[in-house]
Amino acid sequence: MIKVLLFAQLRDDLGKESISLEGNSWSVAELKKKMTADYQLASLETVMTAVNEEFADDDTILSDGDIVAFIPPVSGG
Amino acid sequence: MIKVLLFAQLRDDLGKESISLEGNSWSVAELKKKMTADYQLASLETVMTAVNEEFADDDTILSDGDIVAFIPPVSGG
Amino acid sequence: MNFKLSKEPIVIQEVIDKVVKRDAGAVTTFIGTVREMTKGKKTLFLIYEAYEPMAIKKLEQIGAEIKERWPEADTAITHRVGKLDITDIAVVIAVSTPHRHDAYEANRYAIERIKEIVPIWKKEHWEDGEKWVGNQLETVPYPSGKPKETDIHD
Amino acid sequence: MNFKLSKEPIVIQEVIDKVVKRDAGAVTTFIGTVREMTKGKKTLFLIYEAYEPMAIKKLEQIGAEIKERWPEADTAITHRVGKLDITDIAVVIAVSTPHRHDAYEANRYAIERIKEIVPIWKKEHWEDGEKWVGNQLETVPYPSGKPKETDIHD
Repeated sequence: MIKVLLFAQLRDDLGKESISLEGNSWSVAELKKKMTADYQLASLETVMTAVNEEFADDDTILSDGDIVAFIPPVSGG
Repeated sequence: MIKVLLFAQLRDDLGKESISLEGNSWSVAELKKKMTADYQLASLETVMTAVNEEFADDDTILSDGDIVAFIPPVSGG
Repeated sequence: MNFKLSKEPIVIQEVIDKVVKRDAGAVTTFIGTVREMTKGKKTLFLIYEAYEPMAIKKLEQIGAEIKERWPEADTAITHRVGKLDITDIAVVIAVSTPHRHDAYEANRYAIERIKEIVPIWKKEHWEDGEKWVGNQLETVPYPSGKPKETDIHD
Repeated sequence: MNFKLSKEPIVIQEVIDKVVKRDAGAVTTFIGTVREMTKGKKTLFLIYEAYEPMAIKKLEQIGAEIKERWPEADTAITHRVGKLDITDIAVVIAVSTPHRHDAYEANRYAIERIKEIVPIWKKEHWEDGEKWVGNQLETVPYPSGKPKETDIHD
């Protein structure tokens, strides 16, 4: 099980704060592709990804129990 | 009459905060020279001068009623 | 607790107190406040949202990066979350150093890094609508999926 | 009263409050504190002395210079006079601007100008003596009798 956290526009678009998925050895890129298709999301191209609270590349392989967060361009400060 | 204000090391050296002098059409340079001689001061070369609260050159001519201040290198901030 | 998020109004003095020390001659602070007009558009209020545990980690990382570049610097950062009105404080960054040059440079480094790597987002509310600012065109996209190495290490 | 001298401890928030406004998104402050160690020598306390009316005029001049360079900037400066202990605040400079870049630049301009043209002097008291800092060798002499034009206008 992988938990995906959503923030900002993505959270508004999906109407939820997180999604749990049964996934196995997906890359971040594969997860993004699946999410884009399943939820009719606009492109996730400009969205960064964090795995377990650290930024991760698109080719990072996910494991059971990982917490993934999609991070739209940040605007704090 | 010209009033000369003293600060920092100069105030400590002369033991007073100000000096009044009868002077007429002196330049700042002449005033400095006279002060150096009269009070056995160390050189006033590194000291800036203000006349009536504005910085003034050594060739500024002083008038009766002027308030002159000798301004050692500043160290505020 | 030099790096934190706050649901309550930020007290500037409390952030400064964390970095004052006997060997610091200079403290700089940056205070980001909610500005009313941006490009001719009037903001009514803002909502700040954060991925909280990661945001705190990233603020701590910025503190560590500053320590590496300016070993004598101490840093404290508090970022507000929730609803903010005009002139409310969104962020306070305090940096102390022995000499002033470093206090300015390190403080500036901190705000630039916050805008690059800390997962906090603001939603602007105007009279005629609302929008997550990160989705506006003037923001930088990250096509590789994470910030460039040069962003992090340079 | 954005530019003043104070015989009492400076309250940072009061200086900041003078420059906060609805169109300012950024406020920077510089806080100069009394450092204990300078070049291996331990300071016990300091005395700041000012030529008060001229010092206030020169602080106001710095504010005007900033306004000329950064028309949207607002500036407030309070400088302490009298006896200060270690970590006491000697000066607070607050600058607000719509955007952060200018707030850092203008603030830094202010402290550099204070150290050039404002008639305030500090006397350091160490365990083995005391000295007016302006008389130390590391200070800049002004052989022409007044600050260079480039100091004032550049």
